Amino acid sequence: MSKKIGVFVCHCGTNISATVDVEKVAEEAKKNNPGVSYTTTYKYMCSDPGQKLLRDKIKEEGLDGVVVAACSPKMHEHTFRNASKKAGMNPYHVEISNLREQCSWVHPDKPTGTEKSVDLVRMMTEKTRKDKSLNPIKVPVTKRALVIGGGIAGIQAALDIADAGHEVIMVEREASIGGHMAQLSETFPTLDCSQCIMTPKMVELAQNENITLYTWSEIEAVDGYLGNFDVKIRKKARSVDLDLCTGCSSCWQVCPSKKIKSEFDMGLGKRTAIYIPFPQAIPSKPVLDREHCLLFKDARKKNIPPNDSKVCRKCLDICPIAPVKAIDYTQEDEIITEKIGAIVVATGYKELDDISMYGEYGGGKYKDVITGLQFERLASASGPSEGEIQRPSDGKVPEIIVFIQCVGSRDPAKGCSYCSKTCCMYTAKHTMLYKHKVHHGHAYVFYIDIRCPGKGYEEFSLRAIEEEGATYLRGRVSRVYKKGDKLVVLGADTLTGSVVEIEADMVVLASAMKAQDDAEKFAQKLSIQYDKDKFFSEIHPKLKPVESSSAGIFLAGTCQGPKDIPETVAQAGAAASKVLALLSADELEREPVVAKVDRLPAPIFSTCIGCFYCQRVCPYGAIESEDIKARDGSTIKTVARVNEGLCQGCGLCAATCRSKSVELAGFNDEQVYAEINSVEFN
Amino acid sequence: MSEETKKTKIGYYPGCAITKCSTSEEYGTSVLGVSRVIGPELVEIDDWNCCGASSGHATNHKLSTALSVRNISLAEKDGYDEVLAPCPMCSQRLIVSQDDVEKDEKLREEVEDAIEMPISNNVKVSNYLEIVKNYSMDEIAEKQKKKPEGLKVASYYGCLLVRPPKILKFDDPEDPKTMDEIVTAIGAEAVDWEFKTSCCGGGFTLSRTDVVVKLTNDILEGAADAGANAIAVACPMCHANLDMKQNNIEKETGRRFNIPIVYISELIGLALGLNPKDLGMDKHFIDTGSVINAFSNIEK
Amino acid sequence: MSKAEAKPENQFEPKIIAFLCNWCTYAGADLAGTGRKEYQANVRIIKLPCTGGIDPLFLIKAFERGADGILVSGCHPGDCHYNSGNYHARRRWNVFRPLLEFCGINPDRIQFSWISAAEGGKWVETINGIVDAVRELGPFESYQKLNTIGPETSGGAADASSETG
Amino acid sequence: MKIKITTKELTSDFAKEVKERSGIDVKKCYQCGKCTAGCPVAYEMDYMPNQIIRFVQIGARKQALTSRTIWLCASCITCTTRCPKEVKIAELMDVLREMALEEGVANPMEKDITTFHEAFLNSVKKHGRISECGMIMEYKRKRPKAALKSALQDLSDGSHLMLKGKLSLAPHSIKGKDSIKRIFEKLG
Repeated sequence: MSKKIGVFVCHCGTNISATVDVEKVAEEAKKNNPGVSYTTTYKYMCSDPGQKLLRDKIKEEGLDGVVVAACSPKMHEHTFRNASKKAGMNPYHVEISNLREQCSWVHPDKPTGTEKSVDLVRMMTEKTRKDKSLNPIKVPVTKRALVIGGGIAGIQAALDIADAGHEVIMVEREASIGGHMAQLSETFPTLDCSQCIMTPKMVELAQNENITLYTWSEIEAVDGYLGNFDVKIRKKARSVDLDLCTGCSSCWQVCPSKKIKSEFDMGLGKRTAIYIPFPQAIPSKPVLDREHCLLFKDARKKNIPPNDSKVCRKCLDICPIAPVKAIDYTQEDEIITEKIGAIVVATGYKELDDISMYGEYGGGKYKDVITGLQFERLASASGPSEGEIQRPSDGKVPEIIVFIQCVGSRDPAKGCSYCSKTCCMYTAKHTMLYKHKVHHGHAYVFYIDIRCPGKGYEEFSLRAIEEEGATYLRGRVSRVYKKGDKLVVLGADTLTGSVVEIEADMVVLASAMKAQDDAEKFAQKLSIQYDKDKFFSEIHPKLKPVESSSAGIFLAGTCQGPKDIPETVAQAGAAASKVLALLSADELEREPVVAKVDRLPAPIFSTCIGCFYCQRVCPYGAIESEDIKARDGSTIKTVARVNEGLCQGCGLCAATCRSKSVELAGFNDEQVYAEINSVEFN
Repeated sequence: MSEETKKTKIGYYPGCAITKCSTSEEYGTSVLGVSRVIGPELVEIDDWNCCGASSGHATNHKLSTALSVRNISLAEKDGYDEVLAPCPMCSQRLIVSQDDVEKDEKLREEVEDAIEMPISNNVKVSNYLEIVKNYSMDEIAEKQKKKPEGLKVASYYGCLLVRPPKILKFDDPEDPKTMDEIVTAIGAEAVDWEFKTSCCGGGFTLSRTDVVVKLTNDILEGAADAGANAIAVACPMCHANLDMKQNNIEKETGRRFNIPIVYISELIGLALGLNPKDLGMDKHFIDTGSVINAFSNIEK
Repeated sequence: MSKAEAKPENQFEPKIIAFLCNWCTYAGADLAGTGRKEYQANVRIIKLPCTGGIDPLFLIKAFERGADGILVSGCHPGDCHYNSGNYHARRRWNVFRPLLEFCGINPDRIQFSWISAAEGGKWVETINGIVDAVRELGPFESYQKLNTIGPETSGGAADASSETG
Repeated sequence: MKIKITTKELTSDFAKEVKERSGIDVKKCYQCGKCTAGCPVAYEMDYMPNQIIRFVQIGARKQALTSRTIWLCASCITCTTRCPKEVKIAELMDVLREMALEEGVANPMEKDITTFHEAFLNSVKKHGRISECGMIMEYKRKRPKAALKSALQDLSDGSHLMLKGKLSLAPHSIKGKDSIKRIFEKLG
């Protein structure tokens, strides 16, 4: 019965061995512990020869339990379990002692680190002693993917998956797909028109038969697990029947509310209440903005159903569709449920647009202090000024324009501590767009560092300086204030050690890329992790860059952190390939870390008393009730049973159970007590 | 009721600059005069000392902290839980010193040893604008007798009322509004301008007059460009620099601003119908007649 | 106290058992390591999938075995990998704390905290905080005394080694 | 200017010394220059505020402590308020001034300013409060040139002040003078 346990202590080069006496740890593991029949140390346990050593020793020494004292189990638990499996041992008899992340890297004093390591190894040895053989659970896979977000990341991922022959559901919360990329005027470092490369992809997506598109829709809830998600989608009331509407444009042409700030134009342009966000929108069918629509305003004021209001029905009246009009004021939100196998999250970023926090720059106070994305709209041929660079305040062409980099970025005091990565490049681009349109104008850029480590990027930013004549000043701006119709910019040039005062006509703030306002809530809906800046976390920064912390949910684009278009597209492709790998299997294996209610021989059958407290606490509805029946069909007792397919292995039921009838595989009471008991106390 | 009255008795720390017979006595006179009409009741802290001002913190941090904290401990001893220091140099030094000893145990011990009193830090130190806003806005509306006509006031806050913002926690450091609200409340026009919190040169009045002349020139120009015909202040140093240096500026640049610089307390006093002379308005360098004459009785 | 300052001789070094959830705090502790953030070495971690799966008896057991302090740490409210596990843990803790007090155990010996996978710094602060606090309280002796009177309940090779300690 | 770095020149870590003394961590500064950009007195300084921080960062002790800049800082705290890295720059100037005085290396070009501070604190030491006349007289006695420079202005300012009864000749002394003296003895 007593196990033969092998302990393998890894040096990790010198990462562990520099501050932990690995030989002593191996030696101590054996001392006073008859269960440990073999110990060794090795330079790199995770290397091929290291894994071979493990396999060989399992066979030679007849080990039926293994402790690898190495890095965090999050790094290589899987590696060592696989290796053991190859050697014919059940992989769930392998435990990892975390000597690197939680010991050698944080305790530089060698005796201290060694003493702790000895403890850590002993804890895992004792746990291993109680390990039981487990087998992976097989689950079927729904061969359909969900892509959340219809920006360039989502579009790329959806197309890649659909082109490989799988069904894709795309959910976009705005009225059209396209995201931020559709708003950009030109793109760096090639200066090709953003919409020219974007719109064909949008059309391709709309026409792809494998893709179902839900715009003006949001994710309501995600349940289930890898391969078998149940996703509830809220189709927000659009007031327009997409099947009937032909996008003829009559309705938004007659709409009398014409002065609503256009979100797509970053508040610089105007739109109607029934509108399409931009001419190339997909679908090219309008949405009715109920907040601003006169009819709905009137209905709210009078507290009557919108259909009873007679204030304005111009859009409905003019709609040429017959016999049933495409406009429907009574439409309500609709919830639809889809079965999904894998999910790509591509929800994008939000530009720091609340620049009022930069009072020293007159943010939010002066109309001619604008953000980078606003400048994109100004420079865009489809923008509010049809591509002419004009001051929002009076339409004047600015002769001196000042760009301030790192607004919100690299600013732990007010904004975010990180670098937004794209601003150096887009500011260089902005100076060029400006110089191309205003030949006699002067562009000044205040920067702290110029960061452009991409292909062709360095050359691009130098072109702005050397060929296009932008003047770069190394320093930050402290204050922008109004003097007559000029904006006085008070900055520094640290290279000459002087204060620089520029009387400018317009100021552009290269504002930071931030996580979406509701990123936190959204992450909680999907049970995925996010970082301190509310960007979604990948599980390994280098080796698993598109995997979220929840199996089957992948990340693409700027929802994971600031990045530019090429990087976004590459990541979207990577996420798509991960989805495809998943969908290519008919069955998936899942970690067998699930709960189980005990079953015993008659006459006890189970120690479960049928209180079903476990059912109340289970977040997944995985606890069912089972009638244990006598031969005559009469019920002897009703007890709890865990549905392995639904159980996610949190252990809530086990901790709640009063009769100790539920155990969580891999973390049962015996194992935990063994760990506690093995700690050496004073 | 009793709790409320207890709350409105506030320890008064005038500081050196605004006591009787000092350079800026009219600030103190008007603050006290106004408080007699609209409250809250101000009682001078017994035996207060100089906070050390800029010379203190510029050359000796511990000394400066001890000098400031001694006054807070005195106020505590007298049983006040709030202290008004109308001079922002004083209020800022007091609050920052409070914060310093709060965060630095060692410093606290040294200071306690030096001032021979315990520090408990339960006293809230307030500037004059805070006191007016928190206690007297309704009273002003109730007891106002006069209203100004055509008075356009640029509210000038200077440095020490708002900076450092993380410690002082008073108003928006880039675009404060409290004084503008008071100005508006008494019926004058608060002009929006750009130099609300620009530095006037502060303590360099004597030692680097040239710096003060340049900085005050910028501020006065900003106020004039915004169309102000008076500048309201709540700081004796701002007042001294803006009021006294207009002559020097004229000598150097040839431009004569002739903008009266008035304390916000004087403006409130005028609105309450107090005698301008009792408010000390005859003690200014730039004649305040235009401001005084802008006020006339409210017809009831 | 926290960093590599010279330790006074014979300073009491408490042993703290930390029950961590796999997703947030355990990953946060890993992140502290990746960032090479130094902290005191008095903590032994027991990893579970979720703080909601911690049976209060685990904590009692740890005290009984001689732990001087205990840390329970999981995901921030709303961030639980299992949606609601940490809320259950919090509720259990609210009931458990008065029970501890009732038993005569100073509740300061147990800390409950939220540390996310991104908060390596907070992990270090929390550990140094609890180690300093428990060091101040001194060794936890009541249960050990009890343990020597009553019959030996726990088994395993660890007992043999604990005699040497 | 040349900054020489040898083991002899740089025996101590200046930045660390400053941090231990004041808690101000200049290593956090990434030299964006926002402090300089917003400094109202920068135009008069021999080194820009960000350069002073740089001196401390790289251990150029002499350059930092002998600069005129530290004396010209008006303590308006605009720099600290706007610093994106929350470096307390204005407060750093206080520390450097203190150190310069302790080491006797304060820049002689700004003697007007140091003498003013001295005269101011002497008055506080004597009376517990400021005696303006006494202070101004001490200042003028010690800095006759400065006095001469602004003699004209004094005539207009000072006499005007006295005329209006605002400049008192008698010192304002407090009861607890002795306790103030003891504070100066312990910390001065």
